[in-house]
Amino acid sequence: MLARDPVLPAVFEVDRLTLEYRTPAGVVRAVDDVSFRAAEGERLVLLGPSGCGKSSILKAVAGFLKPASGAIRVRGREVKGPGPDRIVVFQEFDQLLPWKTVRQNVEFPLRMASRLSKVEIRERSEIILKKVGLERVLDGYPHTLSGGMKQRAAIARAMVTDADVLLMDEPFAALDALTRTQLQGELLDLAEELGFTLLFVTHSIEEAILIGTKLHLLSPHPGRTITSLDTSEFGRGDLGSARLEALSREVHDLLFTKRTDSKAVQHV
Amino acid sequence: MLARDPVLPAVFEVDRLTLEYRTPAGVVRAVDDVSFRAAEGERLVLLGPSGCGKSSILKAVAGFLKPASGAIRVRGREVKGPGPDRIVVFQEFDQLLPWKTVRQNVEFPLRMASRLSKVEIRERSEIILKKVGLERVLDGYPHTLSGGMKQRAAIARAMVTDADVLLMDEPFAALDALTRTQLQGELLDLAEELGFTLLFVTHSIEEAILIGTKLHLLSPHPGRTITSLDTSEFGRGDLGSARLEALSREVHDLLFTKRTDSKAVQHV
Amino acid sequence: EGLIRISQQFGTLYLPLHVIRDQNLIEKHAKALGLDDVKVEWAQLSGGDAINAALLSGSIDIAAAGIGPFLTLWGRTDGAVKIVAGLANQPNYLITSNPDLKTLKDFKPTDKIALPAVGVSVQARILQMAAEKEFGPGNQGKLDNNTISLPHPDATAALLSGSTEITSHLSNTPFQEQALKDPKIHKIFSSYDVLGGPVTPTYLYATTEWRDENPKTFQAFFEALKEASAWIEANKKAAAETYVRVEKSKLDPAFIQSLIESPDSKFTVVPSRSFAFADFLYRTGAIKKKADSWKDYTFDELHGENGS
Amino acid sequence: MSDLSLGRPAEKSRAAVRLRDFVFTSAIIRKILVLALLALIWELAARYMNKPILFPTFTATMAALWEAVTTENLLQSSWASLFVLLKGYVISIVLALVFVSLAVVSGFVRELLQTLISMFNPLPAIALLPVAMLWFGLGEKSLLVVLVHAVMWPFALATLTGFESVPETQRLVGRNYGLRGPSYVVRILIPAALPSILYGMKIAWAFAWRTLIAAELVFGVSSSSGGLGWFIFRNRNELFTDKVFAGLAMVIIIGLLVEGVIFRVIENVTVRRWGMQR
Amino acid sequence: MSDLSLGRPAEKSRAAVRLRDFVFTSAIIRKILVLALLALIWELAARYMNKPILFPTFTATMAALWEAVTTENLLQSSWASLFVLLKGYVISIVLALVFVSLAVVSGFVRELLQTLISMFNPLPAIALLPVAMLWFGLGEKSLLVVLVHAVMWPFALATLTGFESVPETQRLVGRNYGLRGPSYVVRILIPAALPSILYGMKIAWAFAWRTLIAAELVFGVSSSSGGLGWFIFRNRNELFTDKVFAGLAMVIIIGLLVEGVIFRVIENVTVRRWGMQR
Ligand SMILES: Nc1ncnc2c1ncn2[C@@H]1O[C@H](COP(=O)(O)OP(=O)(O)OP(=O)(O)O)[C@@H](O)[C@H]1O
Ligand SMILES: Nc1ncnc2c1ncn2[C@@H]1O[C@H](COP(=O)(O)OP(=O)(O)OP(=O)(O)O)[C@@H](O)[C@H]1O
Ligand SMILES: [Mg+2]
Ligand SMILES: [Mg+2]
Repeated sequence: MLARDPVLPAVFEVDRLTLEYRTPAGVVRAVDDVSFRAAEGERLVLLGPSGCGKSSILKAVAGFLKPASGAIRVRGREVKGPGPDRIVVFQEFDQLLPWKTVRQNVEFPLRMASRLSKVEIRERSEIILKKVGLERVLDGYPHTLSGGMKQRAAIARAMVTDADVLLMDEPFAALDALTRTQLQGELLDLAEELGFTLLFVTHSIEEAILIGTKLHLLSPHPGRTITSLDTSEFGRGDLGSARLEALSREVHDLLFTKRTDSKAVQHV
Repeated sequence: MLARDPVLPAVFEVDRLTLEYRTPAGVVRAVDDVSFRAAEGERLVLLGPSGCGKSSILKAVAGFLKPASGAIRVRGREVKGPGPDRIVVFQEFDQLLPWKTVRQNVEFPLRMASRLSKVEIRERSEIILKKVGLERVLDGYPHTLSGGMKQRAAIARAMVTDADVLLMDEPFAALDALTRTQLQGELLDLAEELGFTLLFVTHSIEEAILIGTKLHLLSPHPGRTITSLDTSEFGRGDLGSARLEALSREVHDLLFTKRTDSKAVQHV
Repeated sequence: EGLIRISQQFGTLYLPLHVIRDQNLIEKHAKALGLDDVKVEWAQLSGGDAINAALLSGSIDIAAAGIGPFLTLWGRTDGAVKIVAGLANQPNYLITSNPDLKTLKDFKPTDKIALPAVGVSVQARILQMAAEKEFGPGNQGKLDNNTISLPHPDATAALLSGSTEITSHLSNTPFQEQALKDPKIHKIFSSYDVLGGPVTPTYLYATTEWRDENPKTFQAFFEALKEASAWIEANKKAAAETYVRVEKSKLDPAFIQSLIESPDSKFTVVPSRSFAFADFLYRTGAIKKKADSWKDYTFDELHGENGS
Repeated sequence: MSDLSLGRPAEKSRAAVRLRDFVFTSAIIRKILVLALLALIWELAARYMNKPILFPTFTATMAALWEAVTTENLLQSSWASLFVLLKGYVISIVLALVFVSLAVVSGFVRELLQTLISMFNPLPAIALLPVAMLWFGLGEKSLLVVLVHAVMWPFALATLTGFESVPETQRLVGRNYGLRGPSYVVRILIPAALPSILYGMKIAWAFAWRTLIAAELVFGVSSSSGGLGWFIFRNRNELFTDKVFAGLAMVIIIGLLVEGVIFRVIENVTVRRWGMQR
Repeated sequence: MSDLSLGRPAEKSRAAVRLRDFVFTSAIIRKILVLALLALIWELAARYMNKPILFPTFTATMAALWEAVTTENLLQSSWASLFVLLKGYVISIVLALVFVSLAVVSGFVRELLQTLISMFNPLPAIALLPVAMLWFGLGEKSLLVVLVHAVMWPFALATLTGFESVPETQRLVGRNYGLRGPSYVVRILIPAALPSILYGMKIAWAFAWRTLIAAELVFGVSSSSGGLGWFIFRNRNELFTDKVFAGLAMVIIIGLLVEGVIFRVIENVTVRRWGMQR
C-alpha cells in the first residue's frame, strides 16, 4: 500500500527535501532526503520522534524555510514563499496576535482575503468559535486564555479560511480527550465538506491513523523517510477496533524499533 | 476510595480555593471552591477539560497567584509567594531562559541553590540531559530547539533539582509516544528514588492513572471538584491491562458526562 | 531692493534698532528715497557664529554682532563683508567679587574670569589686550587659563550668588551695571581704560554684494540708523521707554534710562577704536588679513566721519 | 512588582488597610504624593541654599508662573512652541516610520538607515544649524529641520529595534496570511513592536522639547510670537531666575500631562491591555 | 527581511551571482558602500551649493581632519572629550540601573522614577547649568552632572520599558528558582530585557555626545583643556568651517566605530545569538 497514485495530480509534492539550519556552531541538518506527495483531498500525516524535523518540513512547505536541496512544489509550482493558499497552524502558543481579541484573530484572515462582507465574516467566525468552544471568550485577548484555548483559537482561525491546503502542527496537543475527539470530528467533517488537502503533524498514532489518509513516518534526527502507509480505509468508525489497534502497534514498531529502511518498506 | 488519609501530614493542601482574574471586562472566576491535599510522596494528578483552571491551580500552589478565597498550605504553612521548594514545569514553551544554553538552563537551579560544586553540577546536568535525550544539543540555545526538545529541557531542569515538591503542567504534551513513555518511566523512577511529592497536570487519562497515586477531576470552567480517585494501586505493569482500561473509561465518563457532583461522589 | 532683514541680540546696546523698529524709520527714509514698498524683518539671533552663518547663508541682510566675529568674517571672506555702522560706544567692565583683586597682576590661577566664548569674543579680546598692556607684548595669552566660557546672565548670576569659583566677569551692559549695584562687587577696569578712550564694541555689517544690489534700501537703513542714534541722544527717557515697550522688558525703565544716560555711553554710528582690534588680531595671528586703516572694512558712508 | 500581582489582593478587614491600599494602588494619588514630595524637597533645598538668583524656591517659581500666565501670555508662548514642536514631532515620526518600513523590505535601505542613525544621532542639533540655514533660511523651516534631526534618529532606532524583536511566530503568521509590504508593517510589525515604538515616542517627545528650547535660544524668533524657549531666554537675560524656572516648570507640566495622561492612556488601551507590557 | 532568511540560500551556479551575493551579504562591504555613497552625495551637494564657509566639501573636510589630527592634536582633544563622556556614561548607566532595580522592588520608587523621568527628560541640559554650578562648581564635575542628566533619564526609561516587557513566563521562572532582589534583576530582568537595554545604551551614547559637545560650547571649559566640543567651537568662531566639519566628522567616526564594532559585536554575541533579535 505504498502511497503512489500517479493518476491524481499532486497538490503538494516534496521531492528529496533536505533542510538545514545555520548555527554559530555549524550547519545542522534537520531533514534529510525526504519525499512525499499529497493529491487533492488527501490528508498526509507526518509522524516521527521529537526533534526529527516535522515542524521544519511543515515550515518549508509553508514557504518559510528554503530547502538546502530538493524541491517543494504546490500544484506544480515551486514554492517561493509563504502565502494564504497554505494556511498554517503553528506548534507555538504565541501564534495568536496579542493585540487582537479572539474574535478579531479569527476574523483576521477573512478580512485579509476580503471576499466576504463584514456581517458574513462575523457570523462565520462566531460559528467556528462556537464549534471550538470559545464562545465564552470571544472578546478576550489571547493572554487571558489557557494553553488549550489558545490552540483552539488558532485552529479556528485556520479552519475559517476555506484554504484548500492546511498545514497543522500538533494542533490538538494541549487539548483534553473530549475536546480533542470533537475537534478531530470537526476537522474531518470540514475536510469532507470542503475537500481541502491537509498536512498534519501529531504525536498520537491513533490520531494519525484516524485523521490521515496517508502516514509518512520519519526516523529520529535528522529526519529520514522510514516509510509511507495508506490509511484511507480507516475512519471514525474504527475507533477502538482491533484493526486500528493492530495498525497502531505496527506503526509504533515501525517508528521506534530500529530496522533498516528496506526492511520497513518490504514490510508494508 | 475517596482520598482522605488524615494520618499522613499533608505536604500541600488546597482548601476551598477560589481563583479569580481581573480583566477590563470584569472578574473571571477560573477555579471555584476546590480542595485537595497530597501527603509525602503522593502524586496528585489534576484532570479536567481545557480552560477549567488546572494551570491556575498549579500557579497558585507555586505562589504566583493569590487566592481570591480559600487557603493553600505547603507543609502546614500558608503559601506567601514562590520559592525553590516547589519547582514548576510550566505549560509554555518559552520557559527556558533564552540567553542560556540547554546545559546552562539545566544547571541554573543547581547554581542558584549552590550546594554542589561546579563539577558535580555539570555531571548531574549531563546525566539528566542524557536521560531526556538532549545530549546532541547541550550547547544549543533554546530558540534552536524543536517544541518537544524545549519541553524536555524544561523537564530536565525541574528533575535535576532534588526539590521535594514538583509541579508539572502537561510536561509531556509535545512528546512522541516513545519519548513520553520513557520520560514517564524516568519520572516514576525518580519519584521512587527521591520520594518527592508531585502535582501533575495532563490531558491523557492513561498517563494520569499511571503517574498519579490520586486523581483529582475538575468540571469545565470554572473548575469545580468532580471527585477524587485513589489510583495508587496502578503501576507501569498495568499498561494495556483491562483493569486500567476500565478505569480510564470510568474517568472519561466522570469527566465528560454531565452528572451532578453528588452522584459522581457516590459512584466512586 | 525693498526687503531688509536685520538681526538683533539682547541688550540696550541694540537700542537704535529698537527705535528704528518702533518709529518705522526705515520705511520713512525709504519713502523719502522713492522706495515705496519696503519690508523690514527682524530676526532674534544670539551668538556671533549664528549671526555670521545667517549672513553668509543669505538669511539676513544686516548682521549685528561684536567686532570679533565681524573681523573674523571680514578676514575669512577677504573683505566681502563690511561695517555699515557702529551701534554705540559702551564700556565693558571687568568686575569682581574678590576684594583682593585690584589689577590684572593680582590674579592667581584659581581666580576664574567668566566671559562669553573664551578666546574669541570681544570681551576675550579686551582681556587679551589688557594683558598685553599689563604684561608686555607677547603676553596677551597670560590670563587665558583663568578664563571660563559662560553666557553673561549665567556669569552674572554666578558672580552675584558668590558661591562658585567665578570671582570675576568681563561683562557687558546691562549686566555689569546690575552686578555693580551689589556692594560686594567692584570694577577692576573698563575697556575704555584699556583702549584709551570710548570703544564701539558692536557693529552692524552687511555683504558688499547686498549693498550693491540694494543701494536704496541700504541708504534708507543707514539714514534711519543715524536718525535713531541722534533721537536717542536727544530723548533718553523716551528711548528707555521705547526699549521697554519693544522688548516687553520687565526691567525697571529708570534703570534702563540710567544706562543710557551714563556718561560712558554714546549712541553714534561712527566706529570708535575698531582699528585697535583689527590691528591686535592681525598682530596676534587671529586674522590673516591686514587692515591699514579702519576704512578698509567699513562702507564709504562712514568714511567722512571722524572714526577710528 | 509583586509576585502576586496577577491576582486580586486578599480581602482585608480593616478600613485603615483599605485606605492604605487605596493610596498605594491609585495611580493618581500616588503621583500627586510623589509630586508634592519633590516640590517639598525643592523648596527646602532652595531655602537652604538661599541663592534666589541661581535657584529660586518652589513657591517663588509658582508665583512667577502664575504671574507669567496671567500677565505675560505664557500660555500663548507655550502654545506657539508646542505647535512647532508638534509639527516637527509628527513629521519626524512619519518620516521615521516610512524609512524604517523601507528598511524592513530592503537590506540596503536597512544598512543605510543604520549608518545614518549612527552618524547623525550623536551630532548636536546646533551643528546642523548653519547648513539648515543655508538651505531653509531662518525661521520655522530651519527650526523644523533641526527638530526633525533631533527626534527622527532616536525614534527610528527605537522602531527598528522593536521591529527586530518581533517574535518569530507572529511574523510568520503575518506572512502566512499573505501580508507584505506596507500592510505587513502596519498590521503586524507596528502593533507587535508597539512597546518599543511607544518608548521611542516618549524619548522623541522629550528630545523634541530639549532641542526646541535650545534652538529657540540661538535662533530666537523671526516673528513677534516668541515661544517658550524665547521666554526663558529673555528672562534669563534680564536675570529673572524665578521666571526662567517658571518657564522650565511649564515644560515640566506639559511633560507630566503628556506622559501622565496621553501616553498612559495609550498604554492602557494598547500594550497593557494586550498583556504585552505590565 | 527575506521570508526565507532562516534557510541557506539556494545554490547558484554563476560566479557573478556569487559575487553579488557576497557584496550584498557581507555587512562590512555593504557598510563601506553605503558610506562611500553618502560621502559622494555630500561632495556633490557641497560643490553644487558652493559656499565653503558654510558647507565645505567632503574632500576639504577630510583634508582639514587630516591636518587637525596631525598638527592640532585633534586626537588628543577627542580623547579628552571621550574620557569625560565615558565617565558620565558609565555613571549614568550605573545610576539608572540601580534606580530602575529599586523601581522593580517598590511601587513607590517606580512612580517616583517615572515622574522624575517625565519631568527631567524634556528639560534642556543648559537649564540645569546654574544649579549645577551652584552645587558642583565649574569644570568637569558640572559637566558630568549635565551629562548624567542628559543620559540617565532616557536610559532609565529604556530599561524600565524593557523590564516591563519581559515575558511573564521568564519572570515566573526566575521567581520560582528563588531569585529576588538584585539577583533577580541581574539574572532574569537584565538579560531578558537586553534588547531594550542595548537600545537604551545606544541612545544614551548618542545623547552623551550631543550634550557634551553642546555643553563644551556653552560653558565650563577653561581654554587649556579643550575637548572636541571646544575644538569645534573655536573653529566655528573663527569661521574655519572645514575644521568644524572635521570635528563633527570625528564625532561621526567615533560613532560609527562604536556602533559598528562595539555594539554590533555585543549584539551578535548576545541578543542575536540568543534569538531574541534578528
Ligand atoms: N532555528 C533553528 N536553528 C537551529 N536548529 C534548529 C532550529 N529549529 C530547529 N532546529 C533543529 O532542527 C531539528 C528539527 O526541529 P523541528 O522543530 O522540525 O522538530 P519536530 O520534528 O517538529 O520536533 P517536535 O516534535 O519536538 O516539535 C531539531 O533537531 C532542532 O534542533
Ligand atoms: N491572565 C488571565 N486573565 C484572565 N483570565 C485568565 C487568565 N489566565 C487564565 N484565565 C482564564 O482562567 C481559566 C483557566 O485557565 P487555565 O490556564 O488555568 O486553564 P487550564 O485548565 O490550564 O487549561 P488548559 O488545559 O487549556 O491549559 C480560563 O478560562 C482562562 O480564560
Ligand atoms: Mg515541532
Ligand atoms: Mg493549562
